[in-house]
Amino acid sequence: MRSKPSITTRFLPGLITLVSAVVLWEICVRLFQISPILLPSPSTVWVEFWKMPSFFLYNAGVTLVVTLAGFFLAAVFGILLAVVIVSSKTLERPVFSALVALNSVPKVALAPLFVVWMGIGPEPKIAIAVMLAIFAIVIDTVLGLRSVDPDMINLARVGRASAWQILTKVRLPCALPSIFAGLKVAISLALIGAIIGEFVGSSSGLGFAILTAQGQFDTPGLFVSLALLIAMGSLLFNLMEGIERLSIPWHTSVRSH
Amino acid sequence: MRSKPSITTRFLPGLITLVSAVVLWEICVRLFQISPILLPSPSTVWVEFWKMPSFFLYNAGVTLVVTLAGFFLAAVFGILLAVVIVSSKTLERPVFSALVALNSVPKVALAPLFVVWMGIGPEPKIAIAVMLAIFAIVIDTVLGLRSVDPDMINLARVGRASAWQILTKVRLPCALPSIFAGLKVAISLALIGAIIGEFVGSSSGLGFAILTAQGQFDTPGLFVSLALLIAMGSLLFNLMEGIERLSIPWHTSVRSH
Amino acid sequence: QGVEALSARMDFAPWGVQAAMHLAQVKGWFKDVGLDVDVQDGRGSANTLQLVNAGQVDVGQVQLGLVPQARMKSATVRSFAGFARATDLAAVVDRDSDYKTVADLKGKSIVCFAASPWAPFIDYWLAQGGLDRSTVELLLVDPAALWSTYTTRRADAILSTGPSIIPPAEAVRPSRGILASDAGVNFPSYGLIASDETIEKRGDALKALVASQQKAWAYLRDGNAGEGAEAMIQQRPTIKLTKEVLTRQIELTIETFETPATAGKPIGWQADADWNAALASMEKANAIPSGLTLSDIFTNDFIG
Amino acid sequence: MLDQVKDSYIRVSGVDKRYGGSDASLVLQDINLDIRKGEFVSILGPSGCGKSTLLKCIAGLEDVSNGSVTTRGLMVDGPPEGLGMVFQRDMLLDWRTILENVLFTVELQGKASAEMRARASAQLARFGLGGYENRRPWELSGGMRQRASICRALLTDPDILLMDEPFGALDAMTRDDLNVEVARISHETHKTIVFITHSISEAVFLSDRVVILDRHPGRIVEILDIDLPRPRQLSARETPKFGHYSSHIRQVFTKLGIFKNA
Amino acid sequence: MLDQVKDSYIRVSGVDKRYGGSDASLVLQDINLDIRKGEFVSILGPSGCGKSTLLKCIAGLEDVSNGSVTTRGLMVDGPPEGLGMVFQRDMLLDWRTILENVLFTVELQGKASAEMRARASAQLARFGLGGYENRRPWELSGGMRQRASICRALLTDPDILLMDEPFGALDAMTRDDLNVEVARISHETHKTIVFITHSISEAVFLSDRVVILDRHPGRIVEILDIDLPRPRQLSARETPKFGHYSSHIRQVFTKLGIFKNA
Ligand SMILES: Nc1ncnc2c1ncn2[C@@H]1O[C@H](COP(=O)(O)OP(=O)(O)OP(=O)(O)O)[C@@H](O)[C@H]1O
Ligand SMILES: Nc1ncnc2c1ncn2[C@@H]1O[C@H](COP(=O)(O)OP(=O)(O)OP(=O)(O)O)[C@@H](O)[C@H]1O
Ligand SMILES: Cc1ncc(C[n+]2csc(CCO)c2C)c(N)n1
Ligand SMILES: [Mg+2]
Ligand SMILES: [Mg+2]
Repeated sequence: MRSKPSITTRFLPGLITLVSAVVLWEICVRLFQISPILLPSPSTVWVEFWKMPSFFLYNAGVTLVVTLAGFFLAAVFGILLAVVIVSSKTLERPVFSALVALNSVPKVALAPLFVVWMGIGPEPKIAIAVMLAIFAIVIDTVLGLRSVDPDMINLARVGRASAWQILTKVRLPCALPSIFAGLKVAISLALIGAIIGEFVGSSSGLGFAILTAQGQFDTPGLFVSLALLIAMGSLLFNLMEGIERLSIPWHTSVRSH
Repeated sequence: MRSKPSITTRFLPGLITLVSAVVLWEICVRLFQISPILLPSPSTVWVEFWKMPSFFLYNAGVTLVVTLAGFFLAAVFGILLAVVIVSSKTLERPVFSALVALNSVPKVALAPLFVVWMGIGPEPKIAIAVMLAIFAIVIDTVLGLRSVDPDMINLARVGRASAWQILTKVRLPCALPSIFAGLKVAISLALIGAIIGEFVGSSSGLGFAILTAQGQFDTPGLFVSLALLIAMGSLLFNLMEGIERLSIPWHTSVRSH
Repeated sequence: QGVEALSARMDFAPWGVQAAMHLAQVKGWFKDVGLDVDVQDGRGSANTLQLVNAGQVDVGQVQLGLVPQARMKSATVRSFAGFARATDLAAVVDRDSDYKTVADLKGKSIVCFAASPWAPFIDYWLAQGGLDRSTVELLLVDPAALWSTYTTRRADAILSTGPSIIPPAEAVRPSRGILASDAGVNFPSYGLIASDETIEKRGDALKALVASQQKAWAYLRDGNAGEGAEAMIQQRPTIKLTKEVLTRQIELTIETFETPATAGKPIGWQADADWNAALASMEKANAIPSGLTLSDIFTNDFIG
Repeated sequence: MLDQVKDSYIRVSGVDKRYGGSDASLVLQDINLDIRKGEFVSILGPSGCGKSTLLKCIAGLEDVSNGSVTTRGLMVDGPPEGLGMVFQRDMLLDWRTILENVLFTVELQGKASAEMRARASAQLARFGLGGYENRRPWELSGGMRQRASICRALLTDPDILLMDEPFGALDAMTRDDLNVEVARISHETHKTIVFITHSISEAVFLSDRVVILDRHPGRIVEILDIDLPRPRQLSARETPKFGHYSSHIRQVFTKLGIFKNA
Repeated sequence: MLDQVKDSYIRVSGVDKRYGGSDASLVLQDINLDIRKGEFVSILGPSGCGKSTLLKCIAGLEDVSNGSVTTRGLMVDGPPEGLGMVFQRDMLLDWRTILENVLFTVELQGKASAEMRARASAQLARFGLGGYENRRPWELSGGMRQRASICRALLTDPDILLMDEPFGALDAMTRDDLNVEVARISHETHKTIVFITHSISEAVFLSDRVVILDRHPGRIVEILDIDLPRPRQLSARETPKFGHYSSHIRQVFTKLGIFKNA
């Protein structure tokens, strides 16, 4: 019975939150005279950004590319693995066990080994982004694929649908809402993965910018990178939500919302 | 139409995979004579563990406690936040925006701030575990809470259910399968969060053991910690799956599986 | 005669110890010796050593004291030049505090990072002052958190290197170092490493690199530290480097160049005596077992 | 006007209903209906004419686009007290056993008790579901599910009962039995009942009045008073008066040209 | 034996069915049924007796616990070719429009084409759903959804058609119309049709044979040949013979004591 919210009403509250958080932060920093080396004020961060806008934007771009590549690969392989898990009784446990094992290893610990094995190109960063993002996609897709009403499968079987058709025409569409939940979690994790990768070995990207800023005790510079990360993360997440809305207008979670 | 798999058939394939992976790895390392500083063989790792079993087990215990504490808090607050998001149109966007922003910041980058704010007790570790794990729970719980058939809500409304009753007696039970998907992702992330927390500042736990090993080129020692992490992660995940099976035997994803 | 490509990875984010590399780059001294050197920032000496060992980079500039440990763990890297031949590891404390020796830190908090070259020596070092982990508060934090922990006075001392920490601390917490060697921890500092394979096959390139570095360090030593700082700032325009800090770091680094055993020898030349002393203190600290051969650790073959 | 409101237990006045925005087509148009306390009103109409929508408007589950609905003189803007509803789909909760499903509404109202459980079990048995108390919804056939959902609505003993094709999935004999049961309940407990059905004879048999709807948009074409003595036996269906009512309704529908030229 | 198999288009022999493990109670017991090509067989029985289960066994959607099912002489162990089915629940896919839903099975079989779309549209119009092609399932009423699902089953023009209470949610008039439509289809296309219904008159009107089931466990109590001339008009329902068949079935059910002492 709710009417559809317009773009403004959708994003205004978020924006207001953001702005008030920033203002509050500025006031606190000034009031308590917090040293900029500990916590710089938003205005300091803003000024810092405009000292080298192209540097920050370039590095943000580098991180964005790694994030998207990692996310994309995680989406493709994650959904693929979920399909394998759901389709094959034989492969289910092995694949799942391997995945859980892989996911239990903190990538931060593995990252140095990755660099040792793969060098310092974009590959280890993408690999880390993929590894971090893929798990949520697999788990959510598996849930989605398994939550199909058995009679819907029966409907397709009566139409003599092939296993492939049951997958693409019944299971996957049914699983889309779950898949999107996984993708929304994954896009954030891919971003974090990219940064972790850049921490370990890279000479560009926001992860690199953060590290060098840390090395110089340049807290304002560090915060510029963090702010850009927040902006990027929010943008990517909202983008995913938009795609979700366009892709599954038929689902209760979108309809009733 | 499938019969219920016994415990053995459930875990045997996973175990077989594990064992064959380990054997393959041993063979490769021996065949290509890979130096243990690059990639130690499983037998080396095994021997390494038995040099100081109590050291490793103690640190694993420390990490386990932090992980469980973080996971528990993330579950409680994650489900709570999801409920807030679904219940309140006013709070929805602000809470969501804040959460997405928080989730976009790599916790590793915040390390210096964490140590300064919270010292190096267990608090920052638990905080990082919570921050890493909570997002998946919120996203999946929100999906679950929103996917309820509108007529089920109507049924409860006709019974003049309070908002609280609609939540606890309709929305939450309906959302359980999704919530469990979130929890399964979260338990892994809580473990990773605990390790990251220990990286940031700690003198015990597997994260600490990993760092120490890294600093001393003790790759076998590093791998003992990683192996323990894998064991812990797999155990926790399978535990969650078990709880899921017991909690939602009625759901298609469990029934048909 | 073409130029030969060579990748050289530093220890950490840019700081004074790396000045000779950047200066050689700016002055064209690499080109002069027929090299095209790619100078990379690093993520810690240990990490750089791993990368050299794995063949991902050709040369590393790291804390050489790590080499014996790595060698024990079956790494195949050796040092082929040692510049900062005296120990620079130090416990950095407030300049006007009255801490003079390890023993003075009783009951105080000390911060370090777990993967630090300091880590294996901490217990031995504490023991020299009659202390142990129960009589001091030892905080092990991420390298990134090291600095803020010290400057916000959450710790009374920071276990690091004097030349890297003291200059930037000047502005926020004026400090001085208590050298690790005062308590018998003799730990050779910065120099260049390469894998056995590189040393065997690319001797000419390494020789050329050493030559360029000797020239650069000599130039810096002769009152031109400021130019080194400028070279770094020029090479790393996006990083907020401070000339004064860098200059001071370079100067302090150069102060660690001479040991009695290397007096009069060329820059980068390493003495058996220094290494024997180093190995002895490492053995005492249980960081390595005995029986390492010096030729596995370093070579002077490329010092011209 | 006020008197009328007081007189009528459920009052639907001038109700229009559209789904979606104001550009959507009308589903219900100018529905006016006064239902007295204790009355049994059936709603008959072609598939898709808006019967379920009307029932949801009365229950306060859908907002009306125009006009108003009152129950017991109070404006409806949410489900009123003492109202029970059987939905067209059975709406059993998968995570509850059949017995727990039947107890659902009672539980919501804090009235669950050992006695209630016993009553629920008895209710189930009366509806042919004895022995299925601890089964799960998916283990039941369509008709069994529907019966369970009727049990749920009856258990709270609501004052107003809205039933949306409650017997659609039941066989003729079971349906007859339940018709008798509903007639008994209506007669004995003086519940006000609004009943949607597709069966003309069921409507005539049960009702005090039959509301006939047409579609596109859904509107009332006739309200027929059924003047048959109560209590009614199944044999009442063989009386001429019954036949007269039935064929009258049939004629109305035929005149409306239901279906063929939809 | 072999001749019989050849003779019967669908053959159910000695079928028992239990859900779950072997300890579960019998749902169907010793069902034997031979259906000839082109025959129209209705299945009548009380709610929960196992009609849907039997249909699913014939469709190859449920394994039988005992006995066997063959279609066209071939053992059924999965849905056979050229079979269409209307499920008891409408099973429309929310992510498809109504037209796309109707085209679903056709699409599976790679037969989707512009011509098929046109046929689907025409089919929908014939079932009173013209103009709803581009709506989504949740925008339709229960009866409309059911009709859409019938359209879907018919569109592939199956040789064998299994229908599980296809008209349960339809009003009397629409139901009459569709009865005529189904009778026409059966007569003209010689489809073999197995039809589950709760309406005795519907069963008699449509069928060559009516199978009467009893429950606990589900078993055949009688197979009644309906010897009425074809094609049948709705007026056939007023003939004495029709009345005879209907009241015979009613008697059988009454004798079985359906429902009251379930
Ligand atoms: N959620 C909805 N969104 C849009 N249109 C709807 C919605 N629900 C119902 N309609 C439309 O409203 C009309 C009436 O629907 P309703 O369910 O009230 O019919 P009905 O009389 O109960 O039919 P039936 O006997 O088939 O159940 C139909 O044309 C339907 O398409
Ligand atoms: N999935 C299942 N698991 C366990 N029992 C089941 C299952 N499906 C059906 N049953 C049982 O099988 C019996 C027959 O069910 P079925 O759906 O075949 O009945 P039906 O004759 O179609 O009834 P209706 O007319 O109400 O649709 C019922 O007693 C039911 O409880
Ligand atoms: C053993 C050891 N510990 C800490 C540092 C610290 N450090 C490395 S780079 C850098 C930035 C200086 O501008 C700092 C503080 C070191 N070099 N060596
Ligand atoms: Mg309806
Ligand atoms: Mg059925």
